[in-house]
Amino acid sequence: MSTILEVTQLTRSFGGLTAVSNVDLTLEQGELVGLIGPNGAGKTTVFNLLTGVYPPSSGTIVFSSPGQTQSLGGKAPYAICRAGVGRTFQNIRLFKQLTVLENVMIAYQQNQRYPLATSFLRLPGFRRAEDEIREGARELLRVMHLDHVADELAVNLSYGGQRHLEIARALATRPTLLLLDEPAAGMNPTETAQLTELIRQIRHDFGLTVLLIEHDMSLVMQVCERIYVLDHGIVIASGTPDEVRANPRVIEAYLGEEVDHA
Amino acid sequence: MEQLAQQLVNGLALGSIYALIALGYTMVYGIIQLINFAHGDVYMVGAYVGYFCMVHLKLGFVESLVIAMAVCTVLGVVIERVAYKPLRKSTRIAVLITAIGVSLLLEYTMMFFVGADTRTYGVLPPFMEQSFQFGGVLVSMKQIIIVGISVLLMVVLQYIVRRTKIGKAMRAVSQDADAARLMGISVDNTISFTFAIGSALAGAAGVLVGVYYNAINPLMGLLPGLKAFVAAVFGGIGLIPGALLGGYFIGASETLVAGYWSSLYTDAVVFAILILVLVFKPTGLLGKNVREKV
Amino acid sequence: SGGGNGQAQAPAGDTINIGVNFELSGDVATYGQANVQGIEMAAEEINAAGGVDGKQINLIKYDTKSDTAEATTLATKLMTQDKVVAVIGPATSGATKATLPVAGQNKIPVISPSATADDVTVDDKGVKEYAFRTCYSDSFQGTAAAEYAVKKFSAKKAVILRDSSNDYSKGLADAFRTTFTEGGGEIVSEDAYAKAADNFNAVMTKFKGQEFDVIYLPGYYTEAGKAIKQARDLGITQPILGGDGFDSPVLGEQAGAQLKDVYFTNHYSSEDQDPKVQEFITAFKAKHNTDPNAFNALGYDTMKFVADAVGRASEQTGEGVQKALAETKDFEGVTGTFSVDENHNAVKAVVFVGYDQGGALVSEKG
Amino acid sequence: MLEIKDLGVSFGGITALKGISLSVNDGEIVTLIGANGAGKTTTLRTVSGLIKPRAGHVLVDGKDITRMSAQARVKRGLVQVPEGRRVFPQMSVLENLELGAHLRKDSKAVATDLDEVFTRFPRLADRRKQHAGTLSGGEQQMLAIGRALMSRPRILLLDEPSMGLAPLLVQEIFSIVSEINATGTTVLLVEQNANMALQIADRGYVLETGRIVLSGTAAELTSTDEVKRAYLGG
Amino acid sequence: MKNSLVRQALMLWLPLVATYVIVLLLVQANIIDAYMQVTLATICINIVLAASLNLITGFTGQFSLGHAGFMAIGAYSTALVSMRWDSVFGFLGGLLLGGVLAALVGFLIGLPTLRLRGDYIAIATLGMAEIIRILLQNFEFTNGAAGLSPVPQYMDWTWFFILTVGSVMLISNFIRSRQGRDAIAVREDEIAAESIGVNTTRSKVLAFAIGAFFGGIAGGMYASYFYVIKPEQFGFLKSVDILVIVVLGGLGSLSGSVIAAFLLAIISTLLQPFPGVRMILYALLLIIIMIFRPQGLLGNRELSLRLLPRFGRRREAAASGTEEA
Ligand SMILES: Nc1ncnc2c1ncn2[C@@H]1O[C@H](COP(=O)(O)OP(=O)(O)OP(=O)(O)O)[C@@H](O)[C@H]1O
Ligand SMILES: Nc1ncnc2c1ncn2[C@@H]1O[C@H](COP(=O)(O)OP(=O)(O)OP(=O)(O)O)[C@@H](O)[C@H]1O
Ligand SMILES: [Mg+2]
Ligand SMILES: [Mg+2]
Repeated sequence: MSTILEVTQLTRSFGGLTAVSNVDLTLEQGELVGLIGPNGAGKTTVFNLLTGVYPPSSGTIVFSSPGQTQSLGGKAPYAICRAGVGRTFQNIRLFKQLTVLENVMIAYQQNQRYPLATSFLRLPGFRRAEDEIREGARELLRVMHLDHVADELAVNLSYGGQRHLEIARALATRPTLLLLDEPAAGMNPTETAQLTELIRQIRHDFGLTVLLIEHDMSLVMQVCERIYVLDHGIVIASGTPDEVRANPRVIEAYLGEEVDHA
Repeated sequence: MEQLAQQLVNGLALGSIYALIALGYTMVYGIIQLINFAHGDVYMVGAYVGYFCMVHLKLGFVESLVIAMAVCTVLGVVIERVAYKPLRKSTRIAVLITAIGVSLLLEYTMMFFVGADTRTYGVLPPFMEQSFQFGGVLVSMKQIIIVGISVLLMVVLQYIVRRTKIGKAMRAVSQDADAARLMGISVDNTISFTFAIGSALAGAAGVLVGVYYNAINPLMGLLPGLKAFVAAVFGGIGLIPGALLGGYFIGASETLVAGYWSSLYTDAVVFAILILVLVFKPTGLLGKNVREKV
Repeated sequence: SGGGNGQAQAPAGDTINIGVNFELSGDVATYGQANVQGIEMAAEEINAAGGVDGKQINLIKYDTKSDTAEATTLATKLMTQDKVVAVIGPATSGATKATLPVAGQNKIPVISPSATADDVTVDDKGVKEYAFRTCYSDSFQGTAAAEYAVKKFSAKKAVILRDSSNDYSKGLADAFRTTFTEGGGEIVSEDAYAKAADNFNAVMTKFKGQEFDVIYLPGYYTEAGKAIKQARDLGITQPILGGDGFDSPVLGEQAGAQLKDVYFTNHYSSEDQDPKVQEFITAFKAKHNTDPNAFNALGYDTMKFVADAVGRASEQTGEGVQKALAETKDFEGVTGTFSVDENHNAVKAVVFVGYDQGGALVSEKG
Repeated sequence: MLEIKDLGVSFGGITALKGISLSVNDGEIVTLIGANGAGKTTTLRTVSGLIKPRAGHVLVDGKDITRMSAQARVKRGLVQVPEGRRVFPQMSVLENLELGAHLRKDSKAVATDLDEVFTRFPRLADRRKQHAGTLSGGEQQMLAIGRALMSRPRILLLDEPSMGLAPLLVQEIFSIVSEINATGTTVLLVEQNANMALQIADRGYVLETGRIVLSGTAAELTSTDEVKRAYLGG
Repeated sequence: MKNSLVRQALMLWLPLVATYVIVLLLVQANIIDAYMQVTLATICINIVLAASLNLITGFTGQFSLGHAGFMAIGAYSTALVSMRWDSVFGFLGGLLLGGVLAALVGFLIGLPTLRLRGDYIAIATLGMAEIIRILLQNFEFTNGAAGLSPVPQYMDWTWFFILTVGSVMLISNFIRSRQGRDAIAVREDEIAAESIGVNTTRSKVLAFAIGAFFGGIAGGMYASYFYVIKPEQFGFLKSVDILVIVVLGGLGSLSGSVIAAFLLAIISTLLQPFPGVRMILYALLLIIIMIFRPQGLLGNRELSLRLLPRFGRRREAAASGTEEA
C-alpha cells in the first residue's frame, strides 16, 4: 500500500471564521475512508479545498497518482480533476438541461481529446473519437444502473437517480481518488442499503480510493475502513468505525447516545 | 484650479441625474434581476409629463415634478403588471427582450403623438435662472436644485430600503421569492412597489433634465438609460449606494474627459474604466464578491 | 405626423407614384420626419391644384428605421415593386449613398432634400447619374461661414465644436477650417460631441479658458440650442456661427433669452418678404402649429422640384424624370431659386440669418 | 384542523398528485412518507399556496382556502419549512429570523420569541451576523425551522427537516418538533427518515406516485410489512 | 455504417444543393426580384449574426451585448481591404482578416472579462462594442462618422449561400463536438464543469472568439453587399437586434436562429406599409411573442428533419406548469 493523499496542517478561514483548522489527513491507496462530524464542522470545506474550489489559507495537499506526486494546493479545479481527483456535490450539481448520457460524456471526453480542426471540419478521427466517448459513457451508465434513462434530461431523474448520476459523472473523469459528499442524503433506508453495496462495488471495480462524507451512520459504519471525525474544523478523532463509535468525544459532539439502535 | 472646480460642479449636477436613473435600474435589478431597458423611457415619459404640466397647464415646477413622479409611478407599475409579471417564471433573457419591446413601445408611441422633434420647457420662473459666483466658479440655481432634489430623494429611498419592513421584504423577495411568500410577504406587491419607487425617481430625473437642458425628445431616454445602467454596474448592480457612486463617478469622468481631453472620447473612456473596474473588481466597486458555496 | 400612408391605389394611369424613403424612426427620425412633413404638404398642394399633367401624385412612404441597409432594401422595393418614377430621400448622406447603386441599376432618380456630403452626387468616377439633391453641399456652407466670420467679425481665432456622429457636421467643419486658416486665421481649439449630447458645460468651460473671436458650431439645432445656452450661461460672449442645421424654432426655444449673437448660413430667411416664403410659412404654421425648420422647407421644395421635373419629362419613367431633373433651370423654391449644375447639386445663394446681440432677427444675403 | 380533499396537481404533462385526501387534527403530528418523487413536497407546496392545484380543496378549520394566496395563509397560521431550507442567503441569520415575524406587529413578543429561538439553537446565536448562505447545511436547517417558529404557526408544515443533518441533530430536530407540538402547534411532517418520523407521529400516510396507498396510526404503519420493507430498511 | 454515412451525406447535401440551384434559377428568371434579393441578403447576414451570437449566448451562456462590435470589425476590414484591392481576392482577404481580427478582439476582451458573472459580461461586452464604434468614428483611416463608401460589391447569391451555409455548418459542427459540449457544460453549471476537468476559462474564451469570428464574417458580408458602412450602424441597438433574433428563435437552437431571421424579415415586410406605426406594432409583437413563447420559437431544440444529426436527444425542460406566479 502506498499513500495517495497526504494533507498536512490544512487551514481555511472565511473572514473571522476558521472553517478548517490544521487538519492532517492521510489516505492509503485503495482505502475507503469516512469523514464525519457535526453540521458545519468543515467537511464540505475540506472537499472544496481538496478540489480547488477554494484555495487553502495554509497547509499542503500532496496527491500521488501513478508515476507522479504533486501538490494540489492553489491548483485550479479542472487541473485537480485531471490529476485524478473526482467528486460529487452535497447540493446536487448536474447539467440539468442535458441528458443523462451527455452529462457523463462531458466528463468522459476530458480524457479523450481531439483537436479543434477535427471538430470544425469533421475530419476522419472525429467519428471514432465520438463513438469511443459515447460508448465509454454508456458503459458507466450501465455500472450505475442508469442505462435505461440515458436519454432523459438529468432534471427529470428522481432524487436518487440524480445522486447516482453524480457518481457516474465523477467516475467518468477516471479518478484514482473519489470524494463523495453525502451520497445518501434524501434517501430512505432501503435505498441507502442499495447505495452502500454500489459504493463497495465501484471501489473494487475501478480500483478507487474513496473519501466519503455522510451523516447516515448505517452507511458509514458499514463501508468505511477508517473514519476521521471533524468538529469545528479540527480533527477530534480518527480510527476504525468501532474505535470512533466508542470515542466519548465523538459521541458527545456528533453521534449522541442512541446511535447504537439506529 | 478654478476650471477644475467648475468642471466638478458640472459633473456633480450631471452625476445626480445619472444616479437618479441608476437607482431605478438597480432596484429593479436587485429584486428580479431584470435589466429594465424600459427604465430610460419611463424617464423620457416623466420629462414629457413635466413638459405638459409646465408648458400647457402652466403649473409650477414643484407641482409638475410631483405629477410627473406620480404618472411615472403608475406607468412603472402598469408596465410591470402587464409585460413582466406574466414572465415571472421565464428565463431572464426573455424578460429582457420584453423590456426592449416595452422600451420601443414607449418611444414610438410617444413619437406617434408628439413627433420626433425636440420640445422645450420654455421660459422658466426667474428664480430658476439665477446663478451664483463662488470665486470664479459659476453655480446655477438649476444645478443646486438638481443636486438638492436628487440627494433628498436618495436619502428617502435609502431610508425606505434599510429601515422599513417593505424594504426588508424587497430584499427577501430578491433572494428567494417562494421563501418570501412563505414568510407572508406578497411578492407581487413588493415587486410592484419596487417598480413604483424606481419609476418615480426616473420621472423626477426626467423633469429635472427637462428643466436643466430645456430640451426633450422621445428618444432621450436611450443614452442616459444606458449610462445609468453602466453607473449601476460600476458601483455594483443591485446596491443602492453603488448606483449613487456610479452615477457621480460617470458624471465626473465625463466632464473631466471632455474638459481636459476631448468630448470625442468621453464615452469610450467611461466604458474603458468600467471594463477595467470589472476586471479587477468583478462585482463592481461596492459589490461583494461572494463565491457561491458549494 | 406619422399618419396614413399613400398606398391607396388609384386607377393606373391617373396617378404618378413617387417614393418617400425616410428615417421615420430610430436615431435620426427628427430629420426624416421633418422632411416628410414638407413633402406631404407640397404633395397635397400639388394635388389640390389638379396634380401634374392632370395626374395626382401618389406618395408611397416607407420608414428606414435610420438603418442604411433598410434604406437600400426599401429603395429597391419602391423601384421594383411599387414602380415609382422617383424616390425622395433618405434625409442623411450615408443612407442616401447606400440607395444610389440601386437607383443606377433601376434607372430611377433618388433626390435627397438634405444629404449634404460632398460625395453624395459625385465620386472619383464622376457624377452619379441618378443622384440629386436640393440642399447645399457641406463644403459650400462651411466655406461661406468662414468667409462671413472674417468679413463680419474680423475673426482671427476660432474654436470649432462639431458633432462627431454625423458627417454633415464634419464636412462643414473641414471646409470652415480650410477656408479660415487659408485666410490667415487660426483654429485655437476643436472638439466634438456625440449625438444627443445634453451636456456642453464641460467643453464650454474648457473653451472659456481660451482666447478666440468666434465659435463655429456646425451641427443640428437639437444639440446646438443647448450648446448655445450653456455657453452663454457660462459667460461666453463671442459670436457663434452655424449652418442650416440651426434653422428651427426649437433653436430659439432651447436657447431662450440666450439666443444672442448667433448667425448661421441658410437657404432663406423667414424675414424674407417673398410671397412664396411667407405663404409657405403661413401654410405650414396652419397645418402643424409651429414654424417650419430647414428640413421642412427643403422637403417641401424637393417635392415641388420633383413634380416640376415630372411635368416637364418627355416620358414618365425614371429615365425621363432623371433627364428633366438634370435640366432644371431657375427653379423657384422656398429655399431659394436654383438650377441643377453638372454635378447634380442645386446651386443657390446663401443667406446669413442671425440673432444680433440684442437677440433680434437679422438677415443678409451672401 | 387541516383537511385536504381530492387534491390533483400536474406540471405540464406530468401528473404529480392524483387525488389525495388526508386530514390533520388539532394538536396532532401527522407524517407523510414515501419514496423520492412520490409527491410529498408537491402536497406541502400546494397546502401552503405555492402551487395552485388542478383539482381538489384545501381546508383549514373547515374553511376552504384553496384560492387563498400564500401570504394570506401564513396570516392564518399555516407555515411551511420548505425542502432544501430556502433561507435568504444574502441576509444575516438575524434578518432571516426577523423576516419570519414579518406579519407580526407585537414587537415585544417577537423579541421574546427571538431569544427563545436562540436558546433553542445556540449555534444560530453564535452566527447571528453571518450571511445565511454561508452556513453549513445543518445550520441552515435550524435557521429555517427557527424562522418558521418566529411566525408563531398554528399548523407547521415540515418538509424533510432531517435531511443532511448529523445524527445528534436529527434527534434534536425531532425532539424539537415534538416540543413544538406539545405547545399546541399542529404538525404535518414529510420525512424520508420514516423510522424517526413514525416514532414521534400520531398518525401517518404513505404516498406512492401521487396516491395515498396506506394510512393509519404510527404504530400500525410501523408494523406493516410493506412499510417495513420499502421505507424502514427492514 | 458506411451506408448510413452516405445516406446522411445525401440527406444533408442534396437539399442544400437543390436550394442553391433553385434560388439561383429563380433569381435569374427574376421571379425572385431585386427587392426579394435584398431581403434575402439581409436574412443571410442575420442568420450568420444570430448563429454566432447564439454560440456565445445560447450555448455557452455568456450574455453578450456587444455583437455589433465584432460585426463592425469585419465590415471595416472587408471594406478597407477590398477598396484598396478591388478583386475577389481582396474581398475574401478582407473577409478573412475581419473574422480573424474580430476573433482576436474577442479573445483579448474575453480573457479578462469572461470570468465575470452574467450581467457583468453583458455590460463589459457592451462597453467593448461602444469603444470600437467610437474609435471607428474618430479614426482618420476609417473616415470618421461619414464611414466608407463605395465598398465594392462582391456578395451575390452564390457567396451568400456559401458563407451562410458554411458558417452555420461550422458553428453547428463545433457545438456538436467535444469543445462544444464543454461550452454547454459551462453554461449549465460552471462549478460542476470545472470539477469534472473542463477548463472553463478556455472553453468560454474559445466559444467567444469563434462567435466573434463569425460575427466578423457577417459584418464583411454586410459591407460588401450594402455599399456604405458607417460607425453608427454598429451601435448598441444593432447588438440588441441580433439578440432579439437569437432569443426569438430560442437560446441554444441554431435552427431557431435561422427561422427567427426569416420570421423577422417577414414581419418587417408586413409592417412596411405602415410607416407611422411600424415600430409600435413591432414592439407590441415582440412583447406578445415573448409573453406567449418566452423560450423562443424552438426553445433549445433543433428542428431536425434528420438533416442535422443532433447531439443526443433533448427535450424541453420540465414545464413549470401551474406554479403560481
Ligand atoms: N464560502 C463560505 N463563506 C463563509 N463561511 C463559509 C463558507 N463556506 C463554508 N463556510 C462555513 O464554514 C463552516 C463549515 O462549513 P461546511 O459546509 O464545510 O460544513 P459541513 O461540515 O460540510 O456541514 P454539513 O454536514 O452541514 O454539510 C460553516 O460554519 C460554514 O458556515
Ligand atoms: N416544478 C416542477 N415541474 C415539473 N415537475 C415537477 C415539479 N415539481 C415536482 N415535479 C414532479 O412531481 C413529482 C413529485 O415530486 P415531489 O417533489 O413532490 O416529490 P417528493 O415526494 O417530495 O420527493 P423527494 O423525496 O425526492 O423530495 C416528481 O415526479 C417531480 O419530478
Ligand atoms: Mg457539507
Ligand atoms: Mg420532496
